[in-house]
Amino acid sequence: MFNQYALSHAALIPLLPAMSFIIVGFFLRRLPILAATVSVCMSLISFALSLGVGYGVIANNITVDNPLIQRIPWLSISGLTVDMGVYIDPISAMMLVIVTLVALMVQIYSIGYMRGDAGFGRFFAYLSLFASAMLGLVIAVNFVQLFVFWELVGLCSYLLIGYYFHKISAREAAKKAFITTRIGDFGLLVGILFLQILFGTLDFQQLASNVPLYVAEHGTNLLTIVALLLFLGPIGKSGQFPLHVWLPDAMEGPTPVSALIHAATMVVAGVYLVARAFFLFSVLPNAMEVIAWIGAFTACFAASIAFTQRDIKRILAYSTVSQLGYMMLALGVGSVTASMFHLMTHAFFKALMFLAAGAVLHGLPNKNDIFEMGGLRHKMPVTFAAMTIGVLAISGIPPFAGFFSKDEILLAVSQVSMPLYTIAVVTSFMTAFYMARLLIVVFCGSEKPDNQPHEAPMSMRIPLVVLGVLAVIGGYIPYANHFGDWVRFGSASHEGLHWGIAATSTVLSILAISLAWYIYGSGKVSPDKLSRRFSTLYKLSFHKYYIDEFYLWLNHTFVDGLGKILYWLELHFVEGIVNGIAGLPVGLGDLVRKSQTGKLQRYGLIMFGAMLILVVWLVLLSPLFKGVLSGGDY
Amino acid sequence: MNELIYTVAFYIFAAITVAAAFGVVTKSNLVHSALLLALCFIGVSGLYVLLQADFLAAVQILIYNGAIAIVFVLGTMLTRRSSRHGTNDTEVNIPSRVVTLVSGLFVVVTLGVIATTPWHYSSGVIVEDTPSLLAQLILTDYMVVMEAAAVLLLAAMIGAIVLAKGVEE
Amino acid sequence: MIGLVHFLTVAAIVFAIGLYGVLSKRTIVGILMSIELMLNAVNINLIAFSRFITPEVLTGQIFAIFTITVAAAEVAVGMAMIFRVYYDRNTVHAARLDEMRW
Amino acid sequence: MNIALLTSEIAVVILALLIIVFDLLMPRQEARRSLGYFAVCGLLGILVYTFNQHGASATVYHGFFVVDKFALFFKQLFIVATILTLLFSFDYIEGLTHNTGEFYALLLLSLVGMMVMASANDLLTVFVGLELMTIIFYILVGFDLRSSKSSEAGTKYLILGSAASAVLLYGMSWVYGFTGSIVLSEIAAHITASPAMLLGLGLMLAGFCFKMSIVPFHMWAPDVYEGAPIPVTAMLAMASKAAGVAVLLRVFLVAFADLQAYWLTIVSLLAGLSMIVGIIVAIWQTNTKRMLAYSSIAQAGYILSGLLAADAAGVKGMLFYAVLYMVANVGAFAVTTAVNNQYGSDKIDDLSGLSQKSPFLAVVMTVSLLSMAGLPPMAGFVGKMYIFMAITDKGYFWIAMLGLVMSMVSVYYYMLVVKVMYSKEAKNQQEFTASVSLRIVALISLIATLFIGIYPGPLAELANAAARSLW
Repeated sequence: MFNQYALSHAALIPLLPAMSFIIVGFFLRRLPILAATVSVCMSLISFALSLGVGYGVIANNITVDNPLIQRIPWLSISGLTVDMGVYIDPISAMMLVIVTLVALMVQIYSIGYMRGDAGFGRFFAYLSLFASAMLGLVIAVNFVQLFVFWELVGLCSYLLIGYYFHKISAREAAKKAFITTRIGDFGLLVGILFLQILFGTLDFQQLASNVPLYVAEHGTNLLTIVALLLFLGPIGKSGQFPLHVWLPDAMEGPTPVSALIHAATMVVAGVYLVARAFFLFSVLPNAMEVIAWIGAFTACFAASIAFTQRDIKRILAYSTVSQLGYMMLALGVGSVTASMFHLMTHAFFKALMFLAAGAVLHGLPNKNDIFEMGGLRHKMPVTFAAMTIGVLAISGIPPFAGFFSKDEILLAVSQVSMPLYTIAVVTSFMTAFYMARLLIVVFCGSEKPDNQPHEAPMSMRIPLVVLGVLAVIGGYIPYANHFGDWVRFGSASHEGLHWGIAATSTVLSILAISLAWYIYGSGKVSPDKLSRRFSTLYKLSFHKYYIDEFYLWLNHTFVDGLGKILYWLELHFVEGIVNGIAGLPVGLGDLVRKSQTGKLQRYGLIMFGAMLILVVWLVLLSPLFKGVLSGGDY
Repeated sequence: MNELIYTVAFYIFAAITVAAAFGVVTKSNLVHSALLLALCFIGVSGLYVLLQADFLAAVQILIYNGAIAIVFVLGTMLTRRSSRHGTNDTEVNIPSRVVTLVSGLFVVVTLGVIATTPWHYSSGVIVEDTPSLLAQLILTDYMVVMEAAAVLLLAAMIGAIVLAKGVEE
Repeated sequence: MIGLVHFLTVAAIVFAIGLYGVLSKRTIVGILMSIELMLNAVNINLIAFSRFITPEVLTGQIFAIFTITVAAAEVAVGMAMIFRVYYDRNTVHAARLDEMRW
Repeated sequence: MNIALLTSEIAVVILALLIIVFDLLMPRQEARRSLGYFAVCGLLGILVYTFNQHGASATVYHGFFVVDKFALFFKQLFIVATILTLLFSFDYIEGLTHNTGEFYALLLLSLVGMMVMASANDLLTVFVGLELMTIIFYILVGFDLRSSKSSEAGTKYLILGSAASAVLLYGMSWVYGFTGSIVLSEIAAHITASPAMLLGLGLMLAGFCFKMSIVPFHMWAPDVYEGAPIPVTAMLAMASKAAGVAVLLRVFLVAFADLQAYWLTIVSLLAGLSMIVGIIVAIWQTNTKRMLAYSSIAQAGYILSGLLAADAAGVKGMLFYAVLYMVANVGAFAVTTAVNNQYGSDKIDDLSGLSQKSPFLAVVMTVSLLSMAGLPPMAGFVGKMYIFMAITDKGYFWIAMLGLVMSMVSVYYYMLVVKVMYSKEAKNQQEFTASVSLRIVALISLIATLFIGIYPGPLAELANAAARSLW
């Protein structure tokens, strides 16, 4: 049957896009139509296979405890054996479906978005390479395979961010992304080396069985350090504080890339890694606590910055950072189910919002500032609908997808720690606020006279519709299929809706959206609108003044002020540190370079001086010499 | 050999060698340095005689004095200038104290090593007829090395000609 | 009694003098001469060891023969190189050879 | 004795002599390129023949000269490096000098020196092989008679190289004096940690480090690499360095293995310093050859760090790394040669716009540089992994960590070069031409780098067998 075929040939899922990369990259670069056709077809087959795998997982009862693993030896030399292979369990099957689906949608979308671009073929080649690398990462059987594809994904990201390489900002952003994530990757690699030393293997399955034994024998101190080193990789890749600085800048890439890589797939690789290595993290309470706090802080921090951003893609970027923080938080409190659930719904609605933003930018070329847009809902109804669904979903308004997953996370957090829960709820409130602000400012209000918006072409509308539907119903699918029974770590832990928490967050979100509407939609800025508002809110008597003032004050001093302060800190402090670390070798190199004077006798002096030190060192080490020096006899 | 003569001869040759070597690096006239270098080589060959390496002593005189020292003198002549004075000065732009320190420390360390190492002296018989034994060894055991050295001399010859000939205008 | 140690001492001193010369002479010719001094020190070492450590197999003397051969080749190439430098820049001062740096 | 074991060396010497003779007999114009092809064909034949020699290890003359898998591995590496270098530099050599015949002959004779070094099993053979290679390199570095940089580089290399040889030789004399032998296995039998022995060891280590351009004995390398003709720079970076590795391994692991406790710390410091200095200074370079020189210093540090494992796994990593380093350098130097043929200089700026003028060469350069940086899926990643895995097993975790940090930094400066190729406008719109043989070499380098990176198994097996034959 098809699902059996898909299961036994799951290796094809990453290989097909790889083939497409080779074909498109080397032969079809100058033939846009063929290039797009080949890429989309390969992605389609890949997606079909992924669905087959997903169905096969359920049909064959493959659970997280008995995964389906195929291996072929890659390096099998004495002392070290590394396999390449396919690791199928519900988590990876879910990831496969998400990645192939979003990749397929983005490729279809790009046909319209990139039409006429000189590098059309190259763009599709990169997209295919990325998809291939990401899928290879998802099905990794060990840390080495995971790391190889992890780096490859980073390279693709670099290439795609810098796609418009004639723009200085794009090149700088690409470089920044690359270097920043390398800092994290370095930690990851060191952690992997440590694991190899401690356990002699890097295979997930073997490690999973060895870790509890090790903990029972040696305790958790060393492993906690190892785990935190490993966690540096996700911090970089998934844009957690303080290595998140690359993600907003990464928006220099084409918008479909932002949707695919910097919202739905690559950035969640870090989350996926933690989930994949959860056998390690889950036994280390201290490491878990660090993950939870970093996640919570990132979520809150990024959301507060998003308040004051004016660039549509930057707002979305910060919201991505914030949502990734949410996922990390869920992992940190021990709920793989909630995290993966949110990962899935987030992929749907965030990709949807990015694509919608792309449609807006497509309709209004060279305009990024949301305050220069406005009133687009009449001219771009489909886009407006898509964005509305996305905003409602991310805000956690029932019955949209985000409501269920966010509720799941809040529930998990509330059972562990009250402070974290508070942060999460506040973040949820802020999220709803700034997303509503985005929606209202861009699509409502009056049209700007010099804008000539037009609706996106058909190829761009189809993905919007598909993702829009998923963002609406995405939350129910898991319920129908007992998501928590499949995607989990340890025993199943899917408890369904908790009404109290759901109600709290929903009410807060609605409040936040109303507030946003109040501030931005009802137009407090112009005096005549302000006076009209007085008449509509007449019945609220004098309190309305108080609230109004409070809101204004809140908006100006707190929201604006805090956001600006944090943004300033981010620009000058966090980035300063990251750039400083990057700049250190440069300065040091200049110093060392100056010793290269061109005078050969200086070179000789250094050489002989080093020789002397070396010789003295060695001779002094000699036991005989030591004996004589201390007055002994030989 | 009488032990006293041996001792005296050693000190004479050693003194010649060291003093001439010292002169080579301190004289400021290149021709003087070259001649002192030749003298130093003679002192060294004297030491070889004392070490019962008569063939090597002859080779030392023939090759070092007959060829290498002459090449130096010739080279000095070819890169001619009006006066020989100051042709072999000590460089002024180097930290001479550091250089002296490095060389001095090196001697100290080496002397310390010489003094503290327990040498495995051999009581074996000293070969009388060194040239024939050397010839035998070079053409049997050390043949690969000999061939390699032959190739080296050929290559050096070709290279020296190419470099010295200069550009064909 | 003159023994191995005395010869080694002479060799060490000559080697250090050569080392000093390499680092301090102004012209390339002077530097090359100093290198010859270092090689001669090595030869004294080798032959002294040959005499006192392995008198019956003469390994050290053979080693010394090859050292002399290599030294001769080095000097030949070295002098040719000095001609080239002199031809190019009309100087044989080592410190003037600093077109390439940093 | 078995003279057949020397066949490959003898064949290379004969090839060199034939080239000199043909050079005299043929009319000048025709001689030039045909001599190069003749050399390449001859070397290919010899390369094929060396595969014949794979078998049990055998020695000539009392174990002074040994032909084992280890020696053959390096000989084949040297021959391949020479062939590829010759192939990409025909045009360059023709423009370089009128003495093309001598150039080819000398290059082949230096190859003989390297091959002797790979097989050398006693200090004297090591020394003569080393000098054969080095003295010819002095000549070759100064071979560009039109350029004053070339003679400057030749002089610097000659003076410092001779001084380093004297140091090495002095060290050898101490080792010989203390142990009474120059054969490596006999030295190992008589070794104790006496002052004379350690003095000799230290001096020899300094001498070898000079040949491998390990910091702080590296000072000559940037200047010499910059001044030398490109094919010579390439050979210095690839083959000469690998030859240094070959003798270092044999001497330190066969003869000095018992004194590990004394030299391991020093080697780890030297390796660490080389990685740091090689990479952070490279960032500042504006000359491609000089940049590659610093990168080669860093790479030498990576290779040397494999010695810390002092076992077959570490040596396997080093051999593996030596090959992938050679392959990556071939690509980089081929592109440098092509650019030099175009503009007549080696500035990194000359690479600008290469992605538009010759996308293929730009890709080759990028892949080569990223491989040296150690980015998967290029070969460099696997090589670094082998070495670091081997040394972390022996507790040299900090070196592995340092290596990773530095490889991260090196990505930065390699990316600077890539950026120049991809995002700067070309200096002029002149058509870019590169000879077919150069393109073939570039393609070989590209395919080999990716192939080794994706499927390292076969080469790793080969390196493993070679490494095991040392014990």
